[in-house]
Amino acid sequence: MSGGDRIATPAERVAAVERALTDEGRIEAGTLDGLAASAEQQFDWHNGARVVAKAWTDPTYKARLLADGTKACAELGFEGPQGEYIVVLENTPTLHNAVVCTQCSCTAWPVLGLPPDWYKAPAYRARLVRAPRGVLAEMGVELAADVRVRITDTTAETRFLVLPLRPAGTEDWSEEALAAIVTRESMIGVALLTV
Amino acid sequence: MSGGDRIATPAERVAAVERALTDEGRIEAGTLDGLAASAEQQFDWHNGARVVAKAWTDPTYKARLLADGTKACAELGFEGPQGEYIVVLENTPTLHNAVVCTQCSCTAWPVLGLPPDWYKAPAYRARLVRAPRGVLAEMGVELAADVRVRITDTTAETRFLVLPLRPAGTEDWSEEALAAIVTRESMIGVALLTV
Amino acid sequence: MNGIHDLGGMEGFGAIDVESDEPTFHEGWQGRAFALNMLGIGILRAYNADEYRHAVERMAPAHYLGASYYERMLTGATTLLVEKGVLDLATLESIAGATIPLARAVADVVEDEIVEPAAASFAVGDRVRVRGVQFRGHTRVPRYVRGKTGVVLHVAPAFGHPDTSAHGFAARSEPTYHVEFEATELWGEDDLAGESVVVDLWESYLEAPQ
Amino acid sequence: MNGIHDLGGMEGFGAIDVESDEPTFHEGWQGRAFALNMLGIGILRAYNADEYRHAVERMAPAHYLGASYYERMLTGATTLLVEKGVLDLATLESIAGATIPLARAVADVVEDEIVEPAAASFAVGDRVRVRGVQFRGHTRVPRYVRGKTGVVLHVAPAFGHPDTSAHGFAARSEPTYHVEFEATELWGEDDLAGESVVVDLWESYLEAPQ
Repeated sequence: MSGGDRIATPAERVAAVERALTDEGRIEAGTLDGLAASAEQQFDWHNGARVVAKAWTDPTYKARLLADGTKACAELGFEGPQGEYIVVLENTPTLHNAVVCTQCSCTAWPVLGLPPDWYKAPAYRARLVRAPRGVLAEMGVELAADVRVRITDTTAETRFLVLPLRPAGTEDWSEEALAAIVTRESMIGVALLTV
Repeated sequence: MSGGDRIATPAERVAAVERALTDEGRIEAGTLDGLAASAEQQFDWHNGARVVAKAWTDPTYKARLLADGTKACAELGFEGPQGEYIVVLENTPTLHNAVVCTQCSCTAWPVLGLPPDWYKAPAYRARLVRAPRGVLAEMGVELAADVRVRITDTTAETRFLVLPLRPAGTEDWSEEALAAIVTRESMIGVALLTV
Repeated sequence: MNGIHDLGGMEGFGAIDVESDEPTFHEGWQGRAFALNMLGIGILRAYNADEYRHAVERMAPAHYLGASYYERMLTGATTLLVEKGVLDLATLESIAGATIPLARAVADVVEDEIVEPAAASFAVGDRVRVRGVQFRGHTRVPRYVRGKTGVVLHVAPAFGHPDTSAHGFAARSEPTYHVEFEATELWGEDDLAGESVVVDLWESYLEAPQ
Repeated sequence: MNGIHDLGGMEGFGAIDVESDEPTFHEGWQGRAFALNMLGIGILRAYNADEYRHAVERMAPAHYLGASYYERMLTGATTLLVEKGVLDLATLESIAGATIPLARAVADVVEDEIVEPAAASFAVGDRVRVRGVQFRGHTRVPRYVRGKTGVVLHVAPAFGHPDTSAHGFAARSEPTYHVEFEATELWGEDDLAGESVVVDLWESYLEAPQ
């Protein structure tokens, strides 16, 4: 190799690729930063929180969401890459869902945002399917023994959103107030919501 | 940790352990080098070459070797750790054996010596069981299609020695001359012998 | 391939560390690495998403485990831009003044090794078994469900078959099935009763149980 | 445990590089690392060989793959000398003036998780199936033969059962069986006909096929 013994840092590697693509006229200066900024704006887990809050407060929307997640998310403007086919997994008092991607780190970007580091780390990808209830308990999700635990591994093109249980004590809350208490972790299924 | 951010090199780690054991009176200076030197002398693959050459030239020894490898190796003085139960795998014109340890790197030390680096590396441990004939061909062992290939994975306490095919053209060779052409690789099954 | 990426069920990785209020990107280069891959797939159209996933899987295993997600993404994207002739490795290393590690070459798989399209279709409630065949190239059958039997929960629309798409073989599409496996079936431990794992599998990965 | 050490059948590791006329030790510290482990097992009797293997398996996976054999041996031995109270990690790091990486802690396995001693014995020529149960601690059942069926080639004498021995549970011994599996059974590929893999398995790892 012409680069000598030292391994370039990831930052140096991106810079070299960007420079070479710019030199060859494939991109313009700022192209990559521009794409990164729009991705950061477009793929936001607060979108998912709005979907959840609407489903909690509007039974007909909830029915549409469970019947066709893709279309119901698009109703609110949440669509695009990694959101071409969204299935919503409803948590109930007797069934708890959580989502993982053991093979890479597939996630429903339009509603969950780009996935957080813990979701992409080997520990989560390896362990959740091996000991579903145990790993969830370790992460703070303590479930009664009669609650069934179902882990969904994102191995094909469907992307999943967990519809968490609406916490008790929020019966008269507005949709906006509800959206503010929904966390990304609850929509992946590794946290329970309380108020 | 009290050691700061830098990771000690393996050499530094051994030195620290040796120093601590010496300080506490568990060992004397030179104990580890002494053990290493005697291991290097005791565990020598040339011992296996002597076993093979004797089996090629002495049919009754060969029969004893195949019936009880441990005892037949001990007859020549080759015994000790990782040689408590040795089974000899005879290569024939229709069966080729090769040995691996996928889980760690178990080897019949008294007759094969401490294992070489390639035997202990992930590539060999991972690949041989997945594509026996293909990996052997890649390593230079080209076998006719009608030769059965049998890989033995050293997963328990039995240790294996491959008895290679005696090369054509050595019919009148002495046991000593034969021992000199036996290679460690041939006794693991990843090389064929020719003269 | 039985690659290092196929982590489901592996043990020894330690605790799961959740960072609260995590930013999308922790460092500027991570956003640019993400953008580079979007560019390579969506704008330059130099490679597809299945080729991308396979390029990441082809990283040397120790490199894969030691790298962050965005370093893996960067390595996959850079590898493919070089393999497809868009960029030249020597030029990149000359710019960086250092070595740029790429993923390993694609295995010499041939189209015949891809299992034929499925003869059978399945419906919600059907019991199905994951076929035992193991493709040496890109595939989306996790090791931990091979040979295991489960029940179809949902039938998704046809999507491009990744084993063919990642290797440039004749394109084909198949429905995928969300198949629920009891954890006791997967791991043989009775105390996992009441726990299950759903895996999303292309039709030709499945067969009717005997 | 389904650990990183269980490499059989994994792909993506590249070429096998055979060095000709390789020395026993390439560097002085390697011989001393080997000697340290001999000392720990055979002279200090601080731990046994099964505990040693498990300590190596408990290394962080990225460390395991990045380390040479003798660094793995050194890490296993040092971890056990510290865990058994023979040495103190802070003292070692103070001597070294740097961090000394150890393996991860043993999983909190309990004796009940060990499968009961086998009810059945087998003879040469018998067909046997590897049980599907997966122990989270040390075990010597490779992942790639779980649930697979083979034929007994040889019955070896009783040896200590590693799953119990590595965790300090009540000692027991069982014969081990050299079981031959057709490669087609293991990997589902027809073109592997005429190739087989023999795995040496303790009796309680096996059952009679249904």
